[in-house]
Amino acid sequence: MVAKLLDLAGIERERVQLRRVSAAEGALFSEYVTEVSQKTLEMGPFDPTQYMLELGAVQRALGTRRLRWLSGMEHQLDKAENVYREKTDPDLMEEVLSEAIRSEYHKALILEMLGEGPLSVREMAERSGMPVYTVSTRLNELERDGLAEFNCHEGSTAKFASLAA
Amino acid sequence: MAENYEPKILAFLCNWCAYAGADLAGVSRFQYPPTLRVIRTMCSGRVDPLYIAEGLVNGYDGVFVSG
Amino acid sequence: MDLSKCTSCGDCEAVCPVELESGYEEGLATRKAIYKKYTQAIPGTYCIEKTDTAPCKLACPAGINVQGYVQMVKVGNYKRALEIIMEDLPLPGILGRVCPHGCEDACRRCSVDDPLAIRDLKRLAADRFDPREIEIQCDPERDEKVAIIGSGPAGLSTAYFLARRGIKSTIFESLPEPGGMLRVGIPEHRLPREILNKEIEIITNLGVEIKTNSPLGPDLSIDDLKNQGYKAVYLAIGAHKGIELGVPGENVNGVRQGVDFLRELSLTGKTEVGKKVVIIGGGNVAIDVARSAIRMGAEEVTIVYRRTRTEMPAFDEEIEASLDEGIRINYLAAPQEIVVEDGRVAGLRCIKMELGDADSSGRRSPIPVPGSEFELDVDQIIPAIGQKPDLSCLEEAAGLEFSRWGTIEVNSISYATDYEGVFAGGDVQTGPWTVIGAVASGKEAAESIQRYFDGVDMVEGREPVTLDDPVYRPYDKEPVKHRLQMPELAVEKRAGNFDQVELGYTEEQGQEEAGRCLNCSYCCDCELCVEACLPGAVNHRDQALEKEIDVGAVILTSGTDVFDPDKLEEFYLYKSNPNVMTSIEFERILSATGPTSGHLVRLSDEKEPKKIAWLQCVGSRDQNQCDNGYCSSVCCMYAIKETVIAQEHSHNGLECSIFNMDIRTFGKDYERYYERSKEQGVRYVQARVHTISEVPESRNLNLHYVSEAGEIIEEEFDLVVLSVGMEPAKSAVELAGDLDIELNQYNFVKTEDVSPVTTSKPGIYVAGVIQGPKDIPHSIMEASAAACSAGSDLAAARGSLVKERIFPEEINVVGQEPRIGVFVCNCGINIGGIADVPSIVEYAKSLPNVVYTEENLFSCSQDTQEKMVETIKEQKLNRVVVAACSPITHEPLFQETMKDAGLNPFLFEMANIRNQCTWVHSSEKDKATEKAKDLVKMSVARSAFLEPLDYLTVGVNNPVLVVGGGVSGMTAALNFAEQGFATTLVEKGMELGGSARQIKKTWKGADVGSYLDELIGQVENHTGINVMKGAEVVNAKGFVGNFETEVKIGDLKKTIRHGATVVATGGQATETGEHLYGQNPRVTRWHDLEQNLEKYPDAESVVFIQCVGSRDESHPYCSKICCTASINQALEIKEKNPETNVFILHRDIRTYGERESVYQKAREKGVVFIKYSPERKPVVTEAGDKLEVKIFDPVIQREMVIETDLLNLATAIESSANETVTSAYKLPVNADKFVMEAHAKLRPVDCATDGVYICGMAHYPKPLDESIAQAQAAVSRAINVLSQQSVAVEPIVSQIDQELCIGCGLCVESCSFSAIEPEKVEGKGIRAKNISALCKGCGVCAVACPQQAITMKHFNNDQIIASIRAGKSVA
Amino acid sequence: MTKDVVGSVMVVGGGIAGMQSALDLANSGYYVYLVEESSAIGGVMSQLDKTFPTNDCTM
Repeated sequence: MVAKLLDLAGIERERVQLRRVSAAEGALFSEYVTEVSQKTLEMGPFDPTQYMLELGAVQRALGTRRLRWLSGMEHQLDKAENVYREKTDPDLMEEVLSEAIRSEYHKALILEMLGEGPLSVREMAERSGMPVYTVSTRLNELERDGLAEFNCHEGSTAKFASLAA
Repeated sequence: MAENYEPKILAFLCNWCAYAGADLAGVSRFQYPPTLRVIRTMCSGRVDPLYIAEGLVNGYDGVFVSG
Repeated sequence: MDLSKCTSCGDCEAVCPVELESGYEEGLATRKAIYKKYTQAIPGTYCIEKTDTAPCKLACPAGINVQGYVQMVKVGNYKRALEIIMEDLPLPGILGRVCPHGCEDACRRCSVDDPLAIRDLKRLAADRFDPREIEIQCDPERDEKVAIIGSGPAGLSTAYFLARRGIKSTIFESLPEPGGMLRVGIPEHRLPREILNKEIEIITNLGVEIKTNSPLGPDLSIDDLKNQGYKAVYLAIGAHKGIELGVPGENVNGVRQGVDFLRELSLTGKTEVGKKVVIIGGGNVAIDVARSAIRMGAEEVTIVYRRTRTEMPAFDEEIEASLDEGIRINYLAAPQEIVVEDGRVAGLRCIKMELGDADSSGRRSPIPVPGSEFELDVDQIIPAIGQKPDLSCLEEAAGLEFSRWGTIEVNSISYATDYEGVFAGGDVQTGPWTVIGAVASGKEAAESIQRYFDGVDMVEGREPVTLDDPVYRPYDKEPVKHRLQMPELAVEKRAGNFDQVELGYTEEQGQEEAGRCLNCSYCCDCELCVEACLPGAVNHRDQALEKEIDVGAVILTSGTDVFDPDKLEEFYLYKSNPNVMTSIEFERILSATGPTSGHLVRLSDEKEPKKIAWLQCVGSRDQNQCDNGYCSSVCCMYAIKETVIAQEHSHNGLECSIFNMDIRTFGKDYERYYERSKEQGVRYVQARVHTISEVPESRNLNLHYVSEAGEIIEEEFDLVVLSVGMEPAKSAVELAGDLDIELNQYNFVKTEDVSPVTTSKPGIYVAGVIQGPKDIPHSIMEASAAACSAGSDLAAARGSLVKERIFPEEINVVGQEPRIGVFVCNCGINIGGIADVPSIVEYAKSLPNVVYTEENLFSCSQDTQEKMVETIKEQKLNRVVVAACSPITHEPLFQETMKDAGLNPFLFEMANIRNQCTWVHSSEKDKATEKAKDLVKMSVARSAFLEPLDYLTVGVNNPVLVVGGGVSGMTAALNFAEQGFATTLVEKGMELGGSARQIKKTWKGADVGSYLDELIGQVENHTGINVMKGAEVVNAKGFVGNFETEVKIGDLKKTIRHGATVVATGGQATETGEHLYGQNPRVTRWHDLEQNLEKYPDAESVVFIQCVGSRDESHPYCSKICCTASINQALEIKEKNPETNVFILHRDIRTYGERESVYQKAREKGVVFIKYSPERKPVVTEAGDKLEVKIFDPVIQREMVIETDLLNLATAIESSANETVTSAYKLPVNADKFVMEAHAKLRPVDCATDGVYICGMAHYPKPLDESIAQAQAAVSRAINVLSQQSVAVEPIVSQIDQELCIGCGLCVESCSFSAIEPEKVEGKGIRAKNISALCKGCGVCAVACPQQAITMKHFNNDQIIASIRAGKSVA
Repeated sequence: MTKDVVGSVMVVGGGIAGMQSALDLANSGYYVYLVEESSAIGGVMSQLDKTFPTNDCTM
């Protein structure tokens, strides 16, 4: 999940590494650290200031109840069967998960941008690089959830503001 | 990249497995680059994705979770 | 070693010179004399291996620590070598050249090849480092003065040792130059003058004054000296007077005493030498004179000696050198008369001698041969047949006694003469003897003189101590390596000059020769470790002390020895070929801490093996090569494990083959392990290798064996691993002998089936492999069982001797501003040597909330701990951060210190700047320091958020519930009741006994019937046991210490409150549809056969089929007890009627351990064993009133049909139905429906849920004795909990904020310890609730909770976020 | 002879069996003397790399 979010935010996914090490594999641990350090070295220093917006969005998305619920369920649906002894089909699960992550990330990005003050759809699209269409659909979802609302008119364009904390 | 640039990696090590493995690497003097900043957790399961994001926000060059 | 001080930093090991074979590494690697058994050893401190004083040191009159300085020469530390030598000898260079080296004759290396060149190594040390620069500690100066007469070795050494005791002395030397015999007795080619002068300076540098040309005599008598204020006089005038031949014509011109000849030569540099010279005598003086004469230009030099070469007292190398230099030796000849012509010597008439029997000195006395006179024409005769002291200067001394050889009589220990205050030593007291002897007497005299001045008895406590049979390091494995030849001056270069003949070793030669030292007493007392140890933990004065302890019971768990294949060398080539190793050695190769640090390579050529063969049953199941008839039970399993792990270690493919008779994987999950190894390509060859031959240059190994199909095959392998079995430990057998404990036929401790851990001696119990070969889970079960038996004997005195540690009242710090104390540790040089500790301490001062910082050398040592407690109190700290090693090893230690200081132990945080920083970044010092600073900053940030946590205590009520009334259940109930715990025994059936009721006898012959009746009797009328028959567990709730179980009898429901539960629901044999079972009355299973035997008394043949339903898809496990049971039944049949033909069709006969003897007996009695493979199972058909069994016999490779009257099937054993019990206590069950234990290996009796214990066949099929052992073990494990009033639970548990929680239940799902349960909270519906007793603190639930309503104590969000932020903000 | 019972036990041998019985007894309220011949407890098991059937490390 974190990897997908990082992709969306445009941050190299290899920056986050997971490894399995047992208490007896001292040598293996040192090999992994050397390998991870080398990879991170090649990726060069990571300047958070460039990704302030995206990272804010990642954090906000990770806080949403929907993604946390899904990550909790993911473990359970993979392993256990449901009442009818059926196991969820992994690809379907993958699909649902990616879709949820993408939508939550976009919504979070919008709320991040609106954090600094009301913006119009086109402004948001330019700032975030998201297609205008995506911005407006996500915006409707936010309005439905009561997290954003129409704020005012500036000339002919409508501005929206965030209601989220 | 400047040569003296030293990446800083935030590491979450599980107390029973990876942390003990790191200790054993120490006891046997296996050398590895000094890039890690280790936080000990009772289990790798404890590492909330929020902490990983927190790490990146704070400017770490990488996050390493080992269970 | 002082264990409280040692911090196991390893600095001592680095400097220790003594390399020894490491027993732990099975001799594949070396370790030092000061060592830690293995890196993670507990106690984690170093120890020194030392035995009795080495023979060389005992042989040396001066008692020099020879092994010590030899080791120093080996490592090139010449300064230290000299310090060791000069502890007992002031003249190293001199003795390094002229010493008779008695030590070399005592050197144990003589029996390996030849002795060590000890003297030459001493010389090398003195040559490489100037002895004068060794600073000698002297005691504070005293005012007494001592006069020493004679500056020979005795005088010089007395002066040296007196000076060291602060007593100044003056030496009066009659000759113009000091040195005594060293000056005038030993020619320069053996002892160059500058060496002598240099080493005399050592003594004069200590303030000793030498007055030459001042002989004792009329104008200088002993009394004069006394009047001049000398409080003691030491006579060391030596023995300078030559003894006359006593032959006519002796005082004619041309006859000159040897010592006078040498004295004049040494003092003046020249002396009168004839053309043809004869020297009489065989000692060193004679040789010195001869070799000097040759150098002075004598044409012909002959030595006349009345005995033979072997009796010559001179050194061998000296005699060799003189022969090289052209000196002729005339043995068995003695002078009779000197031929005189005009007043000068013209010849010497001698007479031949022959040797009679030995005289008092042990040397054979020469007897003249009448009529054998012969004449030598010579112009100079030099007698050198011995010396004696010139006592002329001592005439008037009243109190001196003289012996008949003209030497001074002294007390042999104190060297005091009868003349008050006068002592004597050296040749004047012993007669002509060795230089080292004189030095030794000087050392003793100095001790006596000091005691004399202090008025202390001079003799007391100084008797020489003799070692009767000393224990030394064995040298059987020592390779032969002959002594290095001492480089010598070429013979032709020696003529005409007195250059030193022996040139001395070079450094490389010295180190190589010193490397030959056998280190007889292991540690060489060089005390380098003492200097290297900063905390001063090394103490060489530790003596073995014997303590007497009276105890209530004893448990023997001293284990076994591994079979040593050396005995079968000619077959296994174990010793000769490096690529044949034992399985223990192979384990070391695989271990990350082993000699190859885990890389799978051959020790012989560092190459990765491609093909490895394991040979099973080495030293087990073997009656002809060695008398170990039993099976060692574990070799099959560990061999399979080694193949699996080896494949993991090899990078480019590895072919493993196991040569075996039967693969015995009978334990729980062992069969699956075996099947999985087959999938990973491990090859199992059913064959016994009969010869092993070595392939020449590659040193691989060719195994010759006969395949199942019958061809002879020769296959090459890179490595052969011998799966060695276990043998009773010799030490254990002796111990059992002393305690008169009965042993069985194989020398393991004898126990009965019904009391598996009780020995023949009441009060002494046994557990583990000392009782017989077994695997680790079984050993652990027996260990707990033994604890239970011992515990039940001493139940009355439970808790009487246990000491409780009381801590001061805890200060409440809630709400206080954090006042953090940072203690940064050097850990000797482990941290301090790499990271810049002072700058870390400085940096720590700058961190927020830090009010106190301190740097320690060793934070974990006892004294620093006490200091920390004081500091915490003084500075009123409420948080403590220690930057040192790993919390895993040291957090509990520091938490104790916190409690001592009245602080809650959880207000403590460690920064691991050793194991995970300095130790692993030792080459990048500055980066390591920077990383250490970051780690400290993170710990400080986290510590600010730490909150005090109290240990949760949960009350324990101690009645106990046992489910299942079989032998296991009854044994458990009985043991609980005997220890005073109220027990409820719930049995589903209407009578007790379980599956044991079907068994009549165990394989050892124990009568099960009577044992069962007696047990049932005891259980039913025991007041402490409430037996509930026909009762079933329906439901249960609660946790360890507080269970509530609902039991249903008929329709009556009872709830029982108890603290622990033992599940003993047992197991039973399954029915089967195979082999006409159920369709033909002649086909029975298990013990039903006994009925059929009565029904068909005239049955002529019986067939047993094993593994019916076991080891296949339906039950992919081995039921463990069927082989032994079937063979037992077969033996009974054969006993009743030897003619009946009995066949056992099997897939592997698994009579493990001592059961092998039963298999042995069955074969002897003619029972036919046929192996079948799962693909070609036996087929059973009816033939009239008989049965026909078709089977393919792999040995003869043909189908066979057996006609039989009766057929018995060994069907699989399943766990008896216990779903209600397992679900009631939430006990996980494995794929085969057996109850899962907490850990297959280390906690085989505890269940995953705390407070519930498993025993008997419900855990896994097992024989009666193992069930009983496991039942006792369950009791012991339960009592661990029940004996406490309350159970302290780790406070690191989850904490649920019920406001945020919406009761979604995700956390309940995610918790694998079922430590969270939904709870009805009125007004809010279902909310999650944590059961802290079961919570392990892993924190998975906190992450799973969408509401982020759960946080973990001691690892909550703020603490972690704070650490993350702190780690980065440093630029 | 009814001597009062001494509430301590001596376990001879510090291998896996010795350690387990010592732990059990100590937790059940008895004073335990664990006597080991070599300089560290652990016995032969400490020399092994991994153990069957779980393959986890012996340390």
